[in-house]
Amino acid sequence: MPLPDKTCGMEEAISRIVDGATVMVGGFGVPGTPFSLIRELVRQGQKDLVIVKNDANEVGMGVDWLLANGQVRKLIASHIGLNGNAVSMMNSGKIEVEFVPQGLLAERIRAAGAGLLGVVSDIVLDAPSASGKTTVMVDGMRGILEPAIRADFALVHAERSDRFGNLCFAASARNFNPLVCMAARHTIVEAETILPVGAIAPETVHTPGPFVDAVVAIPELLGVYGVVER
Amino acid sequence: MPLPDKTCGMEEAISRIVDGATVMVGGFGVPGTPFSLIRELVRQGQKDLVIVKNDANEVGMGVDWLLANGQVRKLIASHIGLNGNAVSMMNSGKIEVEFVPQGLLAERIRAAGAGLLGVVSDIVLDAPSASGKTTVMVDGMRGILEPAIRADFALVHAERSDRFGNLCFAASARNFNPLVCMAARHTIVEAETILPVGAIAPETVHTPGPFVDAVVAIPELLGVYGVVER
Amino acid sequence: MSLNASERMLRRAAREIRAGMTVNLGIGLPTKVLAYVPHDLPVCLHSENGIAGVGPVLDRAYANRNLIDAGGAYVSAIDGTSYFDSAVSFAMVRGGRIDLTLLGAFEVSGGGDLASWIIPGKFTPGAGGAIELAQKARRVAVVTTHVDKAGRPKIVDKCALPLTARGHVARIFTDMAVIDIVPEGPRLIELAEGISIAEVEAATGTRLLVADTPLPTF
Amino acid sequence: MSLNASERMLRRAAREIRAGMTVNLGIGLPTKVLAYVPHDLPVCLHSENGIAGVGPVLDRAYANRNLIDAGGAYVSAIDGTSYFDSAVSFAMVRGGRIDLTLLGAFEVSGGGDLASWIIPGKFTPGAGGAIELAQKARRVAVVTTHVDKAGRPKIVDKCALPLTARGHVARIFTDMAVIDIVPEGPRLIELAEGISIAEVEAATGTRLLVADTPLPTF
Repeated sequence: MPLPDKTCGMEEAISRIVDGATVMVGGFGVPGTPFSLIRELVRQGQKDLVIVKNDANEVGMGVDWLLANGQVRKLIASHIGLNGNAVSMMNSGKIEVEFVPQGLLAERIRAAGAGLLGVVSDIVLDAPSASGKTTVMVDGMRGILEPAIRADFALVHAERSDRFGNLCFAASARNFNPLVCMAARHTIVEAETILPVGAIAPETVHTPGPFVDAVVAIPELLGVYGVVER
Repeated sequence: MPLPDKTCGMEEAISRIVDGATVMVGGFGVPGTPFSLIRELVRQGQKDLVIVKNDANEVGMGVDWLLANGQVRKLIASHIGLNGNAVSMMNSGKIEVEFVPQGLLAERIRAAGAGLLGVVSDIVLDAPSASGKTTVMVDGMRGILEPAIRADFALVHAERSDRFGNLCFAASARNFNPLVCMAARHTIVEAETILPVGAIAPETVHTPGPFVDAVVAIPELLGVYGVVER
Repeated sequence: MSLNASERMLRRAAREIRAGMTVNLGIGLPTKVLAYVPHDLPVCLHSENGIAGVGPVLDRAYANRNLIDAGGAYVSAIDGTSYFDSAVSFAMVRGGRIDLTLLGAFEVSGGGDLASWIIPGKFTPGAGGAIELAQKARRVAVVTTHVDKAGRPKIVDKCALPLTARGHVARIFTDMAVIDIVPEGPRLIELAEGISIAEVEAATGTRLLVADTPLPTF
Repeated sequence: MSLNASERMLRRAAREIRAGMTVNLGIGLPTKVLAYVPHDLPVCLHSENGIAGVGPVLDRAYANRNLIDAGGAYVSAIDGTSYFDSAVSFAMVRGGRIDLTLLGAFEVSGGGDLASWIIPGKFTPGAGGAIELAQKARRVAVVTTHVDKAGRPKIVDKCALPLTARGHVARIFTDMAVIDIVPEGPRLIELAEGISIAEVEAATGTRLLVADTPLPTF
């Protein structure tokens, strides 16, 4: 039996996203950020989105396009220090921002992907947002209950995908991408190269196809994917 | 800066294991079971071990050698149906067996590896052993607290390792190996091939070197590693 | 169970597998369903130990010592196969990425309860992966003989054995019938050729809902 | 801080990095320590976004667009580098596989508390990975100027800012001194060349333990 073909047009894939959806976005800084999918989401203009991403990219890039276009109601992130716009919008109340330490963000996203309700950690966040957390005892140790972070959609950038959605990520562009693939109800992948099924060696697959719903070709590798000049 | 060299003699590596230790063992059936490390552990004869492994192998193989040699006090496993000796020893009270559903076993081992106290799942085990579990509410859903399963040592079989301990596993021999690598305080790997550092492409590493403490060469690939004739 | 009846059950169960699905087949009868799935149907088979895109079982002479499925069969890779660790494999299961699982059963209740993993005092091998599959696959169907070797019904009012999953079975395929579990109870929806409703009712340990209209056969 | 004093601080801090360690270096001064580590010392550098075996920073002209460290620098691969996802990366951190982290600081207390991630109302970029590193690395050392730009002590009795980690700092390297956090409090263990104990005490916002015997200099 052949494996299913999940290739899909960019416009159709993004059109599945509805107003008010929670959308997870891969990437840490530039590497692994699905700029082309985000650009299409800006073009289509879905509103009131909750965006879950490690960072808010930089001004004039990626998540910042969504912020500038007024499409984001809330941002769940670990660090937005490289995007002054995002910090300003947070401070002026234009967007809500929930900060989660980076590894806990990764783990809470993964927990959703693993069908768990949450994880118990002993990482203490010294911030007002941490005061409402539930504590539990596990084997005589006090831990903090960290709920899974789920999403309706995930937007992912892969270096290579086969038509079934087996994914390979380049270098540090892997980061949150395999995790958001798992955690969303519907995962949309943009790939720099789309290969026939069978072209990726089974041992070298980073994200297995069953976690992927749509594979979209990138029409052109925009300049924003390149090395950032500062 | 070069990466550290973790190659180590078989006898020395296993001699670090002390009586009463909790030892996690990779493998699902034959693939990925570190038979050579287990054989050395049998030769050295450490006692009162708690073994954590998906299964008990089959009679005359791997974990069964430890059982037959009276080295095991307790076995934490998901399924021991292919080893009649293990079932008999359990029924006659010669060993204690704790059953954990397979995916929860994997997840609780991984939780230890991720430095978590535990995870919260909604998988219900209809067995007397499940009655003592703590339930917690997460985002309005009732979940069951599943504590992390930690170990003092992990025994791992890799197809390839470089001298730093970057590991690659063959096909379905991956199974629990990457998880036990993470969860033990001290991880000992037997590798079919030990390569110079730099011989494994960075994107293709399954278990990164920092999770590994000792890399041991296999003197010969015993027959037990082969296809099982039934 | 005649060979013919068994074959028809498997062929009927195979129609449960649809294009695009990721499917996990339990050991025993469910695995045998595979022979009746069209060869060109795009489907991804999952194995709990960490394989997506499981290929055909190989003869021992051609087997890869490192490639078995969760039942211990020496399987093969196909175009697009991937391997992953057991935590990722069950993330797929619990995370809702298994569209369908076909499982065997000791008992199934009219409410969709499944008992398949333990017979206290007799068969106590451990849970393996069945519990998570039965509780978390998006759709759970059972493939089983209608009665056990002693002729006792396997579809019962209430399971006597410890449960694998409570209320998750959506459909039961047997050598006599196809039964859907609906909110009102177990509903007889198809009959094996040559089997009457009365015969099914006599071989079933719980009261079946039966439509007034004629039932399709398989 | 004179260039010379800064260099000596970095050179001294570099001696904290020993053969065989897996090490994570925070952005800023800690990263600069690297220039003073012997080139042949076997050490594995970790970056939070998912790299073990981080290689040298590259000039933009030679940069790989897909290879940055957690500080956004374009780094390189070396023999034995591996890449992994962010959950695995922090499994390494929380699971105790980072032997040492060197971190910057806004404030460090005599009890080993560290404040480094937020200045309420002024600097609120989010926690990033610092909190988990500071709470979970096997050994945490701080590299910082002894006083801030306004000349105020950074080593204090009690941190005024929200904490990154409570009581986890084991050692502080500054341009004036090396201070160990021991159960009895902060202990002055080394002096920068040309700096007196009295000068260190005057620049420190908490009482230091000082041995009667002469202190080594660096």
